[in-house]
Amino acid sequence: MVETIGIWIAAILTLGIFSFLYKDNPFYKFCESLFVGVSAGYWFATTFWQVMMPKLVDNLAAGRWIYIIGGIFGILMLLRLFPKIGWISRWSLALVVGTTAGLYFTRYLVSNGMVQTENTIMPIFVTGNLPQTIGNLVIVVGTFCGLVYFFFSKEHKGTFGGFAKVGIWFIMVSFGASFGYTVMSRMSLLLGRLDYLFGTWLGLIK
Amino acid sequence: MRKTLPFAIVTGVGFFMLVQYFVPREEFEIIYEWSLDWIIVIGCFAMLLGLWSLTMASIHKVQRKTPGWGYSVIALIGLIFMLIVGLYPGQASLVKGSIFMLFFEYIYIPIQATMFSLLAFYIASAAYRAFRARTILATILLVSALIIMLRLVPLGPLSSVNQWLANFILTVPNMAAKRAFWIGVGLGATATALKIMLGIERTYMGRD
Amino acid sequence: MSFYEQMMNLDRRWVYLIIGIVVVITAIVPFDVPLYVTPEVQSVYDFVESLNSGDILMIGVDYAPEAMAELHPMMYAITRQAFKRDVKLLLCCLHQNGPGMVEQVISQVSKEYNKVNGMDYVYLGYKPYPAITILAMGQNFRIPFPEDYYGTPLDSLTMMRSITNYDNVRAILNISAGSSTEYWINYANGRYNALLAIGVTGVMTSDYYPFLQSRQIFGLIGGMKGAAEYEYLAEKDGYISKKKDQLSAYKSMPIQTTTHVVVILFIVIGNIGYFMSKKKNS
Amino acid sequence: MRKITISLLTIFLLTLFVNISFSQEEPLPPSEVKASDTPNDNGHSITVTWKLSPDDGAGKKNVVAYEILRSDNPEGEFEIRGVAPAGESRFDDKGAKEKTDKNYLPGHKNFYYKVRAKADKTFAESEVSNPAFAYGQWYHTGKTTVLIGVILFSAFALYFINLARKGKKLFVRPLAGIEAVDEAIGRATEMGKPILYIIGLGSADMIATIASFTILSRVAKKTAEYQTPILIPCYDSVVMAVAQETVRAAYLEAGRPDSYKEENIFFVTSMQFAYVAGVNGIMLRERPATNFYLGKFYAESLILAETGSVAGSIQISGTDEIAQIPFFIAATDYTLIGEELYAASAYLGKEPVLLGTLKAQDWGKALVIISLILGALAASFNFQFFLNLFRVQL
Repeated sequence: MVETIGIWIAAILTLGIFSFLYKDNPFYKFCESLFVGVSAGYWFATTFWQVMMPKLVDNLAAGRWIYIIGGIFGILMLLRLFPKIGWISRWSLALVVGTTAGLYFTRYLVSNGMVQTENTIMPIFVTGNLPQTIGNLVIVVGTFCGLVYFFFSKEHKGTFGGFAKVGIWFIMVSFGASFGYTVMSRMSLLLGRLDYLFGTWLGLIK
Repeated sequence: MRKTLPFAIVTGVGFFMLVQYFVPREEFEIIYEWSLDWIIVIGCFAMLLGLWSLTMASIHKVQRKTPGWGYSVIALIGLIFMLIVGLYPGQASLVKGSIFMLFFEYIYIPIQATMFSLLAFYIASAAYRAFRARTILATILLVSALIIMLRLVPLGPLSSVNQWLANFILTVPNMAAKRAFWIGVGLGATATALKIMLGIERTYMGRD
Repeated sequence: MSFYEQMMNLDRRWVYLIIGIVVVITAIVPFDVPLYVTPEVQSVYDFVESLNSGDILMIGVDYAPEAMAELHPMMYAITRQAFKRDVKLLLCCLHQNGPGMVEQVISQVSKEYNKVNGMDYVYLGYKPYPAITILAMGQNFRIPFPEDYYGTPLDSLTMMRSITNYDNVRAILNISAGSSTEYWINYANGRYNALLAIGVTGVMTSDYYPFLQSRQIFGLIGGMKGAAEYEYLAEKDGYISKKKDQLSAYKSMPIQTTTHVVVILFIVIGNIGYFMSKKKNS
Repeated sequence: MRKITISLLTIFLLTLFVNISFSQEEPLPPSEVKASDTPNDNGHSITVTWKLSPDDGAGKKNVVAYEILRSDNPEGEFEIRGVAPAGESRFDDKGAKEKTDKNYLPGHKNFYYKVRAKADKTFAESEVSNPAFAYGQWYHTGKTTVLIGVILFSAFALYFINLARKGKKLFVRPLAGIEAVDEAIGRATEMGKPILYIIGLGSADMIATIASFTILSRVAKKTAEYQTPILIPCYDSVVMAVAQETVRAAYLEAGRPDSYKEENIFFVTSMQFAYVAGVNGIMLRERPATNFYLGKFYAESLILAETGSVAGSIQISGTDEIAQIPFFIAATDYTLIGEELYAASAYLGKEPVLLGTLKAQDWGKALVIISLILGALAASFNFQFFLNLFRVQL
């Protein structure tokens, strides 16, 4: 019983969202508002139980008092609601931004800078394997030109500009490939929804 | 207090985090773990700010009777209802079959999945309107996308040619471009982190 | 306004409508699509074929219900193929919303083949922080997972007695919709030299092709098409069957094909309109 | 006589049988078991090494695995700490650092190890190892390459910042997306419509989000000058708080603190597609003249950009999420690609110090290019030493 009602509601809401494709309308607006409200409530309640409780309450209950620091900074954050002392909340923001800036300094340098450089270092000449040699050569040249494209302090003119141009060509090829592949994923999503409407709801297809 | 302290905090914890990367010692590791947890806790408290903002915005709309205020009432009802059935029963609310989870399953999930599936239509429309060979760059993007998409279309004897071409695109130029992109992003992110730690970039944190 | 200009400025709702109609029609009147099996899918399939009874295959399942449409078919086909060949499975999940779903799959498929938990397969469960977890498993599965998903200590599971770390599994398959794949490649393969193949969503596929070239992965199943190729191979060898409705990705290939044709036609028509109207104006 | 023969035969057969069943003798034990602190760690792990049992390897008496045993007393009881497969001669006995953990391994306390070579049913134990204790290190020797990278990069940055402060003009090449910002704000002012600024789905600690704040600050300053309202629907509450601070400061700087309206920077929800639904609504009902999408974006990028284009807005986008850039390119008017997003704040602010770091980034890239070329040559001629320079330990 609950399931049948649930499926009907779900199906009707699905149609409501699809109606947006035609144009904005009261039905869509209803679904949208309901969606925003329900999702915010869901997000708050689940984060409360799954993050707030284990990270703060359980730790404090277990006598790990150091976690009170997180709690204090959290409460400082809430002082934003009082305009007079709202500036105190910046301490909490500073803690968040500072910590992650320090973390990301090395994280990006290593995972994006050094590891990628290491991976790109490959032998150009592979004896007895012409396709591989050509492939590797193109990769090294392409990476080189791609990097040149991202130079900001040098005008893209002359030979340098030529490299930059080839670089952005490579980048565009890659974007095209991403786009081409994504079409498939997105069509799968639509199939899933139609399956729900015609299968689960109406029982027309199995 | 207002101006200096926040930047002292940013620089202080920033450098600590940088240094701890190189120091394997236990003390550093423990403080590192704590700070990550503190940040999560701060985020949890900040949720209240979000909730407050959403609620007040909706109430304002209702009070002022701005056009479409009725929809704000619906959002508010949805929000308050979910909070009650999600918080009042305790953690039991997260168990499958509870009212909270039923709402999640039959209201949230279907709308979510349908919003997501709109992309199938939008991707087609974007392809139609935007994929025009206006410039060399647009042409390259378009041709490369076409070659990849043609993989899904039976082309008879041409299939293997297209497969070869698609494979070449994916493994050679695609790889070179992504490497360059990622290295660029890595350096840009490192520079941004450094600017923040040095207090050069401080626009994100008020000035009064 | 000329015909071409009108064509150029076609209301996008026509585009939506055409896509919708094409999808519905193909769903009602399905047809068979010839499938070209790509070498990167074939090599994953052949690898599982080459395993002997008793060998251990690890599957890292890192996706949530949102990616089910694309990744579930791979997961089902591979587990069925493995169980039918008496290959043992070691599973773990590094996606927050995935663990329950993985449990559903494995308990269903194990029933089909009368496989016993702890003897023929072990499901380690979920851990956050994929990078750390993958690194730790390279040392010993017991560090991140002292117990399995059901709360049994690993040491009391028969299958786990001979298993310490990646050295004891023949290969790892990572079926994923998220960034954890990068860690599997960089750590499980990069640090611990584990043999690795991946199955990812269509969106991610082009990002991971480069790793084939650098031989960091030995196979790649990309999106619905890759899953369909795998199902096609598995069906040919009798691991799954059409009658039992076990070919969900393959079944959707006609729609994928027609929609792709339509999108390609849109691009072509759009460009014809663009060039014709430009010609006229100049 | 016959009886004796039978019994002798029985004994003979029995011994034969026993011999057969025990033909799998104990393997020889591993030798030279040494224990020492595991380097580069937090001080709760001891590394054990040994010389393989002579019976380890193909065709010999089948050592299948080694068990590593530990005790705090050489004569005391040893407990199994782990298993290493045959052929392996090293094991890290890694413990937890929390006292409450079952697997706790105290630092600065002596432990003794034994290694057991296991055959199918039997095993042989080695001698007891030397005592060893675990302690934490102050420097991770495997990360020297990273340290050099950090120092080099910071040095470049500081040098160019200094140069810029001294008044040296630094050139930056034009970026179309950036040049469109002014025009886009101007258009909104002319039309008397608001500007919609979307920071994306990233949390406040992501670099793309932070880059977006810095751009927001410049954009907000201009909107303050032009008196054009700016709407910022947020996905994350911390992001909302930071955005409020940023915009307030920008209005103050522009000398228009009274025009700042906090309610224009508001929270929608923290669930991806619900957020998109909400923002779609705003786009169609408020009809902003200009939409900015700058920050971290995922699958929603195209939904937002298409809806914005239906609403007829000028759209400027930028993200470092590579999979979404194609959609932004297709559906928005200008797109900042990857690193361009991070660079944008320097472009808009034109502050010398920020331009200095841009220059440092370029030098970083130059360094990468040089390494690439040298590395490719080194790899072609098999100079392993050079390749190892880039290897980073974790």
